[in-house]
Amino acid sequence: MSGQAQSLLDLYRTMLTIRRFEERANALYMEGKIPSTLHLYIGQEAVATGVCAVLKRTDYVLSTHRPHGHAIAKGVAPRDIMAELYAKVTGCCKGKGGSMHAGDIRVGMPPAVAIVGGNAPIAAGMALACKFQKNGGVAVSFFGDGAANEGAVHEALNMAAIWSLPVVYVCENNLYGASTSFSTVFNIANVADRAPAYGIPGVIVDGNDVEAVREVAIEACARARAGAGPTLIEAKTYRLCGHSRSDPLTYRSKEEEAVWRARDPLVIAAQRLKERGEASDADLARVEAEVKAVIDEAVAFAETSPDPLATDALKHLFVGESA
Amino acid sequence: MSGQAQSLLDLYRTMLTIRRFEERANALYMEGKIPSTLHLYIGQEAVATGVCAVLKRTDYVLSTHRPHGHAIAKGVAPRDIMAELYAKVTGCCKGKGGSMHAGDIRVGMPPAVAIVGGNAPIAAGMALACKFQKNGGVAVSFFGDGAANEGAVHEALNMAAIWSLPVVYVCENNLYGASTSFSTVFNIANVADRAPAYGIPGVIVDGNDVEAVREVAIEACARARAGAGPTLIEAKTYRLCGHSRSDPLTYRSKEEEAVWRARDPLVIAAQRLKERGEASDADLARVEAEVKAVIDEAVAFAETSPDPLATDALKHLFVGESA
Amino acid sequence: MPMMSIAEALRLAIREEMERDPRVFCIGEDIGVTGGFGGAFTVTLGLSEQFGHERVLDTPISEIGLAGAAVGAAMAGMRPIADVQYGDFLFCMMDQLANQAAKMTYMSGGTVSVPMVMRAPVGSTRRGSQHAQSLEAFMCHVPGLKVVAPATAYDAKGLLKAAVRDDNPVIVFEHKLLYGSKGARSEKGALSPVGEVPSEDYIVPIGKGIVRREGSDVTIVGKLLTMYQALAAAETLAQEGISAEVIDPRTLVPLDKELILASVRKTGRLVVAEEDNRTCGWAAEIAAMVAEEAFYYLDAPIARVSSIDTPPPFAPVMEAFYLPSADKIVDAVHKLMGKN
Amino acid sequence: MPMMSIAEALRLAIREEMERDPRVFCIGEDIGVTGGFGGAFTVTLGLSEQFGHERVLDTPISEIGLAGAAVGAAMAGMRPIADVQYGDFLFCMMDQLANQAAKMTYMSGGTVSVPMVMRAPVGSTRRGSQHAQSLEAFMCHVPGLKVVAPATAYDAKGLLKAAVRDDNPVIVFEHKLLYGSKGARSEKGALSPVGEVPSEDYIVPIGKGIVRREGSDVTIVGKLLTMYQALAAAETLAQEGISAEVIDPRTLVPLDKELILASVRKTGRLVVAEEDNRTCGWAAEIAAMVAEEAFYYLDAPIARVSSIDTPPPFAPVMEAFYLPSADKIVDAVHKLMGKN
Ligand SMILES: Cc1ncc(C[n+]2csc(CCOP(=O)(O)OP(=O)(O)O)c2C)c(N)n1
Ligand SMILES: Cc1ncc(C[n+]2csc(CCOP(=O)(O)OP(=O)(O)O)c2C)c(N)n1
Ligand SMILES: [Mg+2]
Ligand SMILES: [Mg+2]
Repeated sequence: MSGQAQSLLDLYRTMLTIRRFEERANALYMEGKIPSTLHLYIGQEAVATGVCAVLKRTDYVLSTHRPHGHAIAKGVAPRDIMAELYAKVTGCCKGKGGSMHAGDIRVGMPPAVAIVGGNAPIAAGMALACKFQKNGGVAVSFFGDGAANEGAVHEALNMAAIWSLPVVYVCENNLYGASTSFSTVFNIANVADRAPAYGIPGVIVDGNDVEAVREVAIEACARARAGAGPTLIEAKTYRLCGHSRSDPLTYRSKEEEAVWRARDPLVIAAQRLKERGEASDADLARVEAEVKAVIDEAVAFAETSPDPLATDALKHLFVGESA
Repeated sequence: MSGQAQSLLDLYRTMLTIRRFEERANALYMEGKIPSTLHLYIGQEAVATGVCAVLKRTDYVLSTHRPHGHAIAKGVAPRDIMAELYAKVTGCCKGKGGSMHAGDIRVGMPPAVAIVGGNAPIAAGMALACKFQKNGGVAVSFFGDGAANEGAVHEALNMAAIWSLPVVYVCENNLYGASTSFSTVFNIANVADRAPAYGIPGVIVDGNDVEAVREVAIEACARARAGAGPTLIEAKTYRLCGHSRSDPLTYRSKEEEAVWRARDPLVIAAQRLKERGEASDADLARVEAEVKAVIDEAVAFAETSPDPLATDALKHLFVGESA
Repeated sequence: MPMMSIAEALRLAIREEMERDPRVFCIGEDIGVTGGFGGAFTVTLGLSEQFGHERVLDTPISEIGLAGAAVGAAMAGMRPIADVQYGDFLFCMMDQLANQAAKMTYMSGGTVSVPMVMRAPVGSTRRGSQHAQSLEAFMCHVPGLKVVAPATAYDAKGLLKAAVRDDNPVIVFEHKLLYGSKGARSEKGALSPVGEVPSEDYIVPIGKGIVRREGSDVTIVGKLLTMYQALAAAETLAQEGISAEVIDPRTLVPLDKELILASVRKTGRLVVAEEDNRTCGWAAEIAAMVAEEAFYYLDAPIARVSSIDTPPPFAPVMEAFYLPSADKIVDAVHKLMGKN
Repeated sequence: MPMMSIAEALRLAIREEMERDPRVFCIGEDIGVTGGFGGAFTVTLGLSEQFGHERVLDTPISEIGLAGAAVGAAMAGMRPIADVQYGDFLFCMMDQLANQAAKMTYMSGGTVSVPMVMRAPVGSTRRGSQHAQSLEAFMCHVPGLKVVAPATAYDAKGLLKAAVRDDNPVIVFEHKLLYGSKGARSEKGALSPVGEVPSEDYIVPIGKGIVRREGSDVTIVGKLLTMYQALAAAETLAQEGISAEVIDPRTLVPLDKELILASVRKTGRLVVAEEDNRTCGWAAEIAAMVAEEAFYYLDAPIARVSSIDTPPPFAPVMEAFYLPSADKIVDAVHKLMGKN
């Protein structure tokens, strides 16, 4: 899903893949097919998609408890993620990780870090490795508005800044950390307003506009690769779903939800595609069908995959051998 | 040592007490009388003195691995601190704490926190208690430039900001964290530049000018007591001594030291006293003699105090009893 | 007497303590938000409505900050009941607990007290490695902390109240599968041990264990969920004619050593069951203590039934292999009795 | 063969590994500053002059950040040797070690490796409660971490090299009183066990303990400083006609269980000495393991000689009471042998 030459229709396809994956996962969860909790990415698809569109396969993405969208955008196969949700041995973590730790290092995405804020210093470390190896690589840390108040994020932003690391910090400000609204835990208007505290650029972007996101990601990655250091991007977005499984969403208003639902990133992209004449309704329907096939196949794969053995629990504590 | 009506000569006396205490402690350490390491406050006296001059006895001060100056300024008896350095049972921590944990809760100073940055959230908590108790109290957290890069400080500043806690964060920027110079670990010019990241005022002050420090402390404490929230004060200063025992100081230049030695806070205050006609040479000599008597008495007290019993180690793990 | 789940009993205890003592307040993430969850497992649900958002204080996602705020508030005369959403996040605040809360009293020569409570849910519930750990051993290994682990609704109320009134920092471990939380926050596979909880004020003293079932052939020590597994195992064993005594220590620090020693002196055999990882776990301490203090009464090796030494795996089939169970306890007893 | 202190042996190991493998680098606070200390205990002194400041990377005072940077760099193909100034500060980075470093490989189904080293000085040296703790048990209790504890210069070089080459996260505990650091950073009361260190490349394999002294009446297990106390105790005991075998496990995880079990099977008695606090300490694990696996060979209770269950006190007289010692080990052996 990477490479900088993607059309808006390509981006739309990725976003739709995420959306349909999440919807299906939710339905399967309700059916009792998925043993874990789920944090869905519905509504935020433009962020992962816009950012990852700029990345190479060898670049790194560090994710959170809400990782399916980042994983799909970075190129983890939907079937491998779905199999992981199903706790199957064919899953991207062989059934060891589960939803909150989805990832596949073969496409540059290690297991997602479900400790809020915890991936920020790891991303700095991966970027440090890229700098050592002079391989032009970039690491991207996705984190939430809530995570920005973690000490780990502070320490990481400063280290990235002083060492001019090739890392991009992408804060997805969806206005809530679980049930806690942004304004109750910040005394400032924007997370990006913290960038000057580290002497790095802070950029605010409409997180529901995939092209706008890609635009700022292009610049941030270019900066990073040029050795000019990190950027803090704040993508203003909203989750159009509960925080985790069966969240009644009683802590936010229906009006607020309606405002954001009207700004659904898929709707925005679809409208723009049509306005610009880059896609017809038929084209969109075709994409829809293609995506459906991918998700169907993913579910079929997960359904038919074997469980791990019980004793597989003993495996993979350590890798390799010393010396 | 508290109360807002202190004259400059009073402030000078406190600073001199700290200076002479530290010099004597160092000499005693060299003689092998003090079993611990020592982090001396020489050169930074104006910060503790200027800030604590504004505090009431019941206000709280949270200190660091370099706590003697804060303790003296807050009103801990020099004899009790000296006895603690000597590991005597009469020490302010009964010999349990040592240099790095000096404090006396009877004057609002709990044991100093030797985990760099670790006192910041505790100060927020003490301020939270003052707010609950509506007692008009303030908590002051002293910390270093190095500490500002700890996650604990970030989390604390944000919590203090969003809850408008009556707390003052005083960063003593002495240009080094151990051997590490400020400019190598900050990508910004001032620690106070981080205040906007929390939506709170950041104030820079000449940390070697005790009256200037007191001025900003008055305003910050007034703000805090008025319920307007925390202030981040950055006091620019310098330690005119090693980081800890027997530091050869080979990581900083003699030129830099000379510049700061010329700005010795005691010299600045003494000159001003004389310029303004508030004290003659004879007055200063008298203060010097009075301070010497205090320190002599402190040493005599420490020397003649008994050691704790070995089995005292078993005491004070817990206090009180459950109801 | 009212019947209650553990979540309800904890909530009642908090409510009563907050009504009794204005110094008591709650602090944590998502604990008091209007329309919110009442903490990760509903324990504080409704309390902000009664006591207001100041006394049921929602924090940013800042574990160092929230722990430190609890430490500081306690030192300055308050009685915070702090809450970590999952026990796993105690690692984020270890410095504040192990270096600050636990040491302030000692370092001050007994002049400072830190009467705070930190509640932490533990246990593996199909959420993967970072939301499943049992951190009892880590906390028991920090001198200066008291540690309790209520397994029944009665004890949950009584121990939490005792913790709030204690002048020292107390960590309260709660098992996710025992809460009996209802609605959206209920847990698959939960036990829901509803029990009688007196409406009047009472405490369960910190430091007192309890014999949950008497027996004469083997002592099984279990806490939280493994206490129920021990009871189930005892039931199975009884059918084979093996009489197992089940001990629930309830408090881990300070430990009711004498209760365990007395039982082992009687039975001559000991199995310690816990959900924590085996190496350097809390069960090791019980085994070592008995190997030191009741050695001559032992007729057989001391067995530990714990989680295996890996992170908690996600897949249910591996998770079950990872975790202790009643069957594994029965097997361990069989081995000690020379059966197999 | 050159004679070296442990600080020198560690420095040599780092130098050789950095020369051998361009992926190896050092990261920590005050480790490479020109004119600085070379870390809190001189181990990295001079290395930035040879390798430059990029490969001997000074960090801000940010323990979460530095640990996380090591984790991330290791995951992306580097071999960081990270450094915490005092072991006590591991609490500040516990999440990165216990939740991230230790679990990445497992959570990824074995596809990600985290070949990082974290060096941590432990031991009480008259600096008070927050600069004195021994955190071995905390780290040994985290599945996914390997833990080593070299007590001699030979082992320091060999184990550190093995740790750097291991594909997994390895915590290296070093005792402040054993470094033999010179000059301004030397320590009062230090032992300075200078020893022969081959100039050629060698490793001491992770997971292999060693018998430091053979004996037949009692097994004493000691690590780091307590290994020397065990040797001194054995010497005293020998004069009384008691033959003590002293075992230095060298690696704590994975443990050389068989070495300890074989010794206990021979002697029938076990004393475990360590500087960590007693409750839930590492000694408890050794005791529990033996009580489970060599019970029928035991002639006496298993004794633990540890620090008492308080924070480390500052005053030397209390610190000595707090700490284990050769005398306390002798006393413990006397008790097991029925003397007093
Ligand atoms: C250190 C830590 N604290 C708390 C949690 C529990 N938790 C999981 S998600 C979440 C909210 C995160 O909010 P945000 O960072 O804004 O991300 P979002 O869920 O909105 O994507 C919380 C509190 C956690 N996983 N880790
Ligand atoms: C968490 C933690 N990390 C490292 C240290 C070791 N250490 C003690 S003092 C110090 C330097 C502190 O610098 P700064 O905050 O600027 O205070 P200063 O010493 O200049 O007063 C360091 C690194 C510590 N005590 N705590
Ligand atoms: Mg959010
Ligand atoms: Mg400094």
